[in-house]
Amino acid sequence: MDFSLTEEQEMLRKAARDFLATECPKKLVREMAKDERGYPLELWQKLSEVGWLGLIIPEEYGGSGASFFDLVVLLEEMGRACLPGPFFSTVVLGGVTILETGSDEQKQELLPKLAQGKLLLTLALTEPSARYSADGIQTKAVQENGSFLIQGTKLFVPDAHVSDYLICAARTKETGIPEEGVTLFLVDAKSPGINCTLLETVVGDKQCEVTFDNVKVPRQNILGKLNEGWSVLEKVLEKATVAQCAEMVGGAKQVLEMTVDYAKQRVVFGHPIGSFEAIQFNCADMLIDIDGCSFITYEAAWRLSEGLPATQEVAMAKAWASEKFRRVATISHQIHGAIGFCEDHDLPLYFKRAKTWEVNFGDANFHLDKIATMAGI
Amino acid sequence: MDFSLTEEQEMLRKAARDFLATECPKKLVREMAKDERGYPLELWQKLSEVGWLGLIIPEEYGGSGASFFDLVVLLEEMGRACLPGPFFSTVVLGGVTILETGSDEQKQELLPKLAQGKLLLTLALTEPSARYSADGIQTKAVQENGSFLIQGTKLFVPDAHVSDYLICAARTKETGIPEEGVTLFLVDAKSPGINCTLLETVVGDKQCEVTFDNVKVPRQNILGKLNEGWSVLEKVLEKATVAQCAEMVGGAKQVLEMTVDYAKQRVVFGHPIGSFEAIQFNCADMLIDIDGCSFITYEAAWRLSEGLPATQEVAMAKAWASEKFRRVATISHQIHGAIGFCEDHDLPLYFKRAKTWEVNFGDANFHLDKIATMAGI
Amino acid sequence: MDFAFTPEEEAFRKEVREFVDREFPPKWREHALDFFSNAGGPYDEQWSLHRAMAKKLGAKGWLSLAWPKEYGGRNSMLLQHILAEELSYYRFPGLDPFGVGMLAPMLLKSGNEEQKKRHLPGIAKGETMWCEFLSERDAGSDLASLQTRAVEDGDYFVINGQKCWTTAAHRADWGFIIARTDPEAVPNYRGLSFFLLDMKTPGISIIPIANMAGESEFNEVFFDNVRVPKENLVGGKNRGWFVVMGVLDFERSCIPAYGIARRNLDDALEYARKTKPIASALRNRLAELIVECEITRLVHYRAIWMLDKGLIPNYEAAMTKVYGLEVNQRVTATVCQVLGHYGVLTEGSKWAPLDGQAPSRYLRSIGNTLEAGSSEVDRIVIAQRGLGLPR
Amino acid sequence: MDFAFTPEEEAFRKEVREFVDREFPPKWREHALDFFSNAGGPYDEQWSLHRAMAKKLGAKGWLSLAWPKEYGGRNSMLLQHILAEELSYYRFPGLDPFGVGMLAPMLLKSGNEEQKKRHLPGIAKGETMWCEFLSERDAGSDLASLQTRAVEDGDYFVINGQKCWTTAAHRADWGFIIARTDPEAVPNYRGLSFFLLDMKTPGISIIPIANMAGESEFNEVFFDNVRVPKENLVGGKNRGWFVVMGVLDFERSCIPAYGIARRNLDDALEYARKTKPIASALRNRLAELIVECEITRLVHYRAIWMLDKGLIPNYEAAMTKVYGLEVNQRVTATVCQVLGHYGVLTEGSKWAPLDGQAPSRYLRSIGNTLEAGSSEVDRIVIAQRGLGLPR
Repeated sequence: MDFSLTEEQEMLRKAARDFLATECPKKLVREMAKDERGYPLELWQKLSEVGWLGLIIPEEYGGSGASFFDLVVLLEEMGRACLPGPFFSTVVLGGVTILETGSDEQKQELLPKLAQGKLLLTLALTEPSARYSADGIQTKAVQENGSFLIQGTKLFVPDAHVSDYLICAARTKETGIPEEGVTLFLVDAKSPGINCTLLETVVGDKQCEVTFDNVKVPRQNILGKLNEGWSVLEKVLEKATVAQCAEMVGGAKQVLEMTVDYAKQRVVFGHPIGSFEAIQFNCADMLIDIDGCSFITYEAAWRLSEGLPATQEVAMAKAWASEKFRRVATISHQIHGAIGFCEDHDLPLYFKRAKTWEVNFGDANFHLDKIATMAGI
Repeated sequence: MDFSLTEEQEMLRKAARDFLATECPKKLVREMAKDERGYPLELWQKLSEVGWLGLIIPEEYGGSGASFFDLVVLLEEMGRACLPGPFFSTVVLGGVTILETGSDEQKQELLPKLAQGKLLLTLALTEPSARYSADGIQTKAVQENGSFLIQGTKLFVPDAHVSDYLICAARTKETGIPEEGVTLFLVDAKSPGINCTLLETVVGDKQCEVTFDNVKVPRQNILGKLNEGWSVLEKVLEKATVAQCAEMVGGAKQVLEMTVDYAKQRVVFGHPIGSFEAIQFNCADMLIDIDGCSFITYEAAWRLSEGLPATQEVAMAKAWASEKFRRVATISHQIHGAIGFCEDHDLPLYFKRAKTWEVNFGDANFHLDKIATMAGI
Repeated sequence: MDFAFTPEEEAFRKEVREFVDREFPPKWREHALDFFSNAGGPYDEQWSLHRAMAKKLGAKGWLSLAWPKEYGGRNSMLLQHILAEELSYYRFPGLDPFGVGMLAPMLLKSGNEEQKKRHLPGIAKGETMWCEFLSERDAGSDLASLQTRAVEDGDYFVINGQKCWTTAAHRADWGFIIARTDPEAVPNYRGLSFFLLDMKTPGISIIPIANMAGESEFNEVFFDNVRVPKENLVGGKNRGWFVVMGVLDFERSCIPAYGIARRNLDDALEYARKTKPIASALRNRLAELIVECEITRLVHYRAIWMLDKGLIPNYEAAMTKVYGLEVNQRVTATVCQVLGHYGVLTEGSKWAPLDGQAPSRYLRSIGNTLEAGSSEVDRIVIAQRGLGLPR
Repeated sequence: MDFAFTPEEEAFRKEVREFVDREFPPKWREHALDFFSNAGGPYDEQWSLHRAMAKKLGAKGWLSLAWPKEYGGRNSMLLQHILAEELSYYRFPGLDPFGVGMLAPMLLKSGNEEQKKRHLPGIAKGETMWCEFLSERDAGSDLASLQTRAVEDGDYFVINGQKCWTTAAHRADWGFIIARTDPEAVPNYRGLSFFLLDMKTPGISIIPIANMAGESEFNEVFFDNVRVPKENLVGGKNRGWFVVMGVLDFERSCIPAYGIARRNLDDALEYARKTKPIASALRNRLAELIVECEITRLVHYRAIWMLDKGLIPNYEAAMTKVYGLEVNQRVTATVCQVLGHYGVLTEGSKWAPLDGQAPSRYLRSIGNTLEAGSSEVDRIVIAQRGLGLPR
């Protein structure tokens, strides 16, 4: 067992923290919540230049060939910084899917552009049922003259408004078994029949409603095999879920640091509030929550990185991070008092993300249910 | 609205507290946990003399004609004192059932004796399935020559080992609807075919396994109407559940008082621990829990006393008392430290009762499920 | 004990409901209204509506229900509470928590006759809106350490300093302020005085502070040689602490947590009924919250009943606030969880259920246990005054 | 990071499991054995078994795995932890927490060569059982305020006073004791000394104290002119506090909470599988506890890994204890809830599932967060040493 990062990972962490401190101040985060695009183009270019868009892309496709665990280290810092923009959708949802299932030709075409910051991607998965199980996919794709016509509504699709391609999960066959008959299509976002609307959200992240009205997709834009998309999605969702947990861990760590700093400096009744027993107990509980979330997230990430089965660990990580980041942010508000309740304080940025990230890729109840089923109860 | 007890109820409460302080010291409670009968005969006689066995029995049947709410006031004190013995089974489970459904002849025969301390009763309801819903009743009674033959096993029957009669709920008809076809029989505990075994329990209360092997019961020993026993049981269970809550409220109040006394007097690092913020927060939470349990219990008891529908309030009271008495006792242990962990301290008596009473008449999950169903979700 | 209302009380509740049903403008029914945020909502119209409804409530005589009969009241905390419970449940505006809830009882207890005659009618009629200047940036829970100064100068006191977190300062007609008149006093709370302040007085500047739910209720307020006539000193010089503390138990009983929380819960229950089956853990949680709301209701009526009996609820009042508002926090969090992914959608989104209000109610509820005395203070009141634990 | 064990470590774990499987007397398998209560169980046989198994563990060289090689160890906290985890999971006796877990590291750090030579072999071989005399009735969390005196007298120290909550004092061969040698010392912890004490020394009287689970592990122990030779003073006069504190972080890492809690949880899961469907809220709860056990495991290996790297886990060690034992409390409570009515039935009842042990494990777990430094102390360590909050 080894609980330390490698030297390279420590360097990546430090580089990310420094970069984001400069390039992603909270002022930017707040501005971007109201900005229609949601991120500055220059920042995207810089993310490409430092090599992070292509971090996990093999060198043969123009990336750095780093591990999934390395990406988790980076994402933790992005969560700390509340980085706005389509990094998650492009690199995790798009990049991982193409890495998992794209043909060599597709990889050759797409991945170098992705690493260079010239291609934005996202995954159009959830629908109005807002479910992450296979039966949530009701969007249909029917074959016609060698192409497919996609019909349906996708909801809560991140960053679709700026994506060049949407990876759309659609049902190509009805067998009565939800896991069968799902196919992944690489859909040009400018195809006729696609309509994309930004949703108003509490974080100001860019989630979209995307309607597909007989959108024509050529057969060669299938990712992986016809009707066999669900097993790919399962793998992608496992990585995406852990990636989300990494952001949550980063956010929670930042919240605790802010809280401890504040508790040391805020004086009430002649003493810093951090010397009060109840505040100390609160902070200790926050650290317990955070260490727990970190390790279970790292364990899941390590297993995925090593190619080991990780279904249970992934469910554990998300069940825990969903509850605990919210709890940490809530306790922090109670310690910060009125000052943290102001819109221009940093804390609300995290509190709101805790809420949003809690539901992405399934909330605690969804994952606890999985864990219980795996335990045979 | 009126949140005060009547003058008579205040007197009853005080009389009960004084009586129990003298007659039911904790030494006795501990002895009786190991005693096979489980209570001293003299104490039973005294309970009759002060009029509490007949408290809710109408004057025409030799009782005091007090209200169910008055009984709840008394039971709260008994819970405080951890009174051992068959008061609950005789007065609540037995007495209430006969009051609800007995014929005038049955009342004339049984109730005066009950009030005089000459008749012990209990309710043989639960079976190995340990359920409080109608489908838990699988014990059968078949008619034969004007009598009934009862066959089955009852489990967790309180005080059956000393009872003169067992009120046994048995299935007399199968209609496919569990609520139909249940009949209540007044069974002489000395009938051939009855076998009673004491169970080993954590509290040392006297719960029994009672097997009925073709036990013959004359037809006139039916309480209420043939096949219509379940609706009576529902009423009895509502009162029994609230009566149980009253004991729990009393226990919890006593625990909090012990805790506060200890926290004022125990000095650590030069200060009484009760002056530490974290202990104050703990104690405040205990009081919040206890006031909540009290009021919801009183509201349910008041509704039952007034003859108003109380199904939801009863479920609320038991859901809350089950969780909160346990929580109060657990926090109290943490405040008391090692001294409260000793077997001869009073606190474990309450901690163990919190566990036992939690499951009697349905635990929190059982009642929360009821509440959710009533809310239409 | 008796958990029933009298026929008169039931009739009053019915009258309030009919009033609400009649007066509530349809376009606002499902909108952003909230018992707490009338001053801070995103729409000016909301404040206008608040003022208009206050006058209607005043015309019914409902803003002075708790007052003694000689001041036009009905001497009934219970009726005032029933009113507040119903209005908060229906998210109906018009009840000024600062005038009706805080200042009126202070004046009734500590004001002189002239002050009562001058200021009570405006509150009773719903014509004058108030704000309160207690907290400062560095004096919240430790209120007695406040730094704003008031210095005597002829017939005036001259106020200099700054207050913070003042709800509705930008909207209110009058404010009440506690300031330091004796900086040497030991203990420090013996050097504070309490003043009534016309918000049109020169020298007051107001900077709005938006809260995390995006509402601008709060303000930071700066006092630059603000001259307050001596007739506006309440309770005597250096007696301000006692003016405030004398009604604290009363004030703590004034937040109708049950109405607020139960309405939010009912929203979630209604949604859950439509979309069931919901996750079993959430079903369990909602059932728990039904119990918690009922306990909130009962704990509150206990304190109200005490007040009407002439008893002083101290820990009982603190409990209504800390428990009720923590329950509401749990409710608003659970509402969002029941909505799942939809629980992050805000006003304006066509996909947003409950008019997109669930997230902002959740965010707003975080403030409930910070303002008007934090939960920590309430718990200490319960422990020390309710249980007698040592300071 | 790397969450895998090496093949050698896996092989060692397998060896331990095979040993347990081979050595565990069948009649004890489902019985009252517990990692915590070997000294306090209701049966004398249990202690005999504990001693017998200690010798077998000693013969395998498993009681000194964490020690330096020159003292016959393998210098591996990880192996010791794997051993403890497995033994606690299988409720296998023989690992003396006082000798192996506490005294050995103290001697290795603060003892002189003679003391090491004399006392370590008995521990390593599983022949000498120890008990610890730290707490007194009025000195628990505030250990430094202890009152037991030790006065120099020629070649001896003479001990007078009383200790409390001493686990296994009635069974142990030797004890270690901290006593006051300088009553004038300021601060008070600078006047304490640490001694090794042969339990056969005249003047020791022992009164058993049963705990609420009915077990008699604890004792109150009285010292009446107990003479301890000076060679048994460890670390020097008035340096006793540092002997104890120097290994606190190590000791906090020694309680194998994961093994204990996970086994209890597995009991409940197995029962639930047989009796499903269980209440949905309990199903959810069990899933949460599966996560909590896994976190307990990970948090613990982090501290162990630090120790093997030569780092000092301070808050990390406290976290293993407070979190792991609180998890076990939640587990034991949930086990009882899963059993429902059957959860109140104790040993001897034919209807009792899990051999009637569920209630006593639940009762016993209450002590976990009180003994060996309470949860409150652990949380303060985490806050002050882990997060740097002020004292």
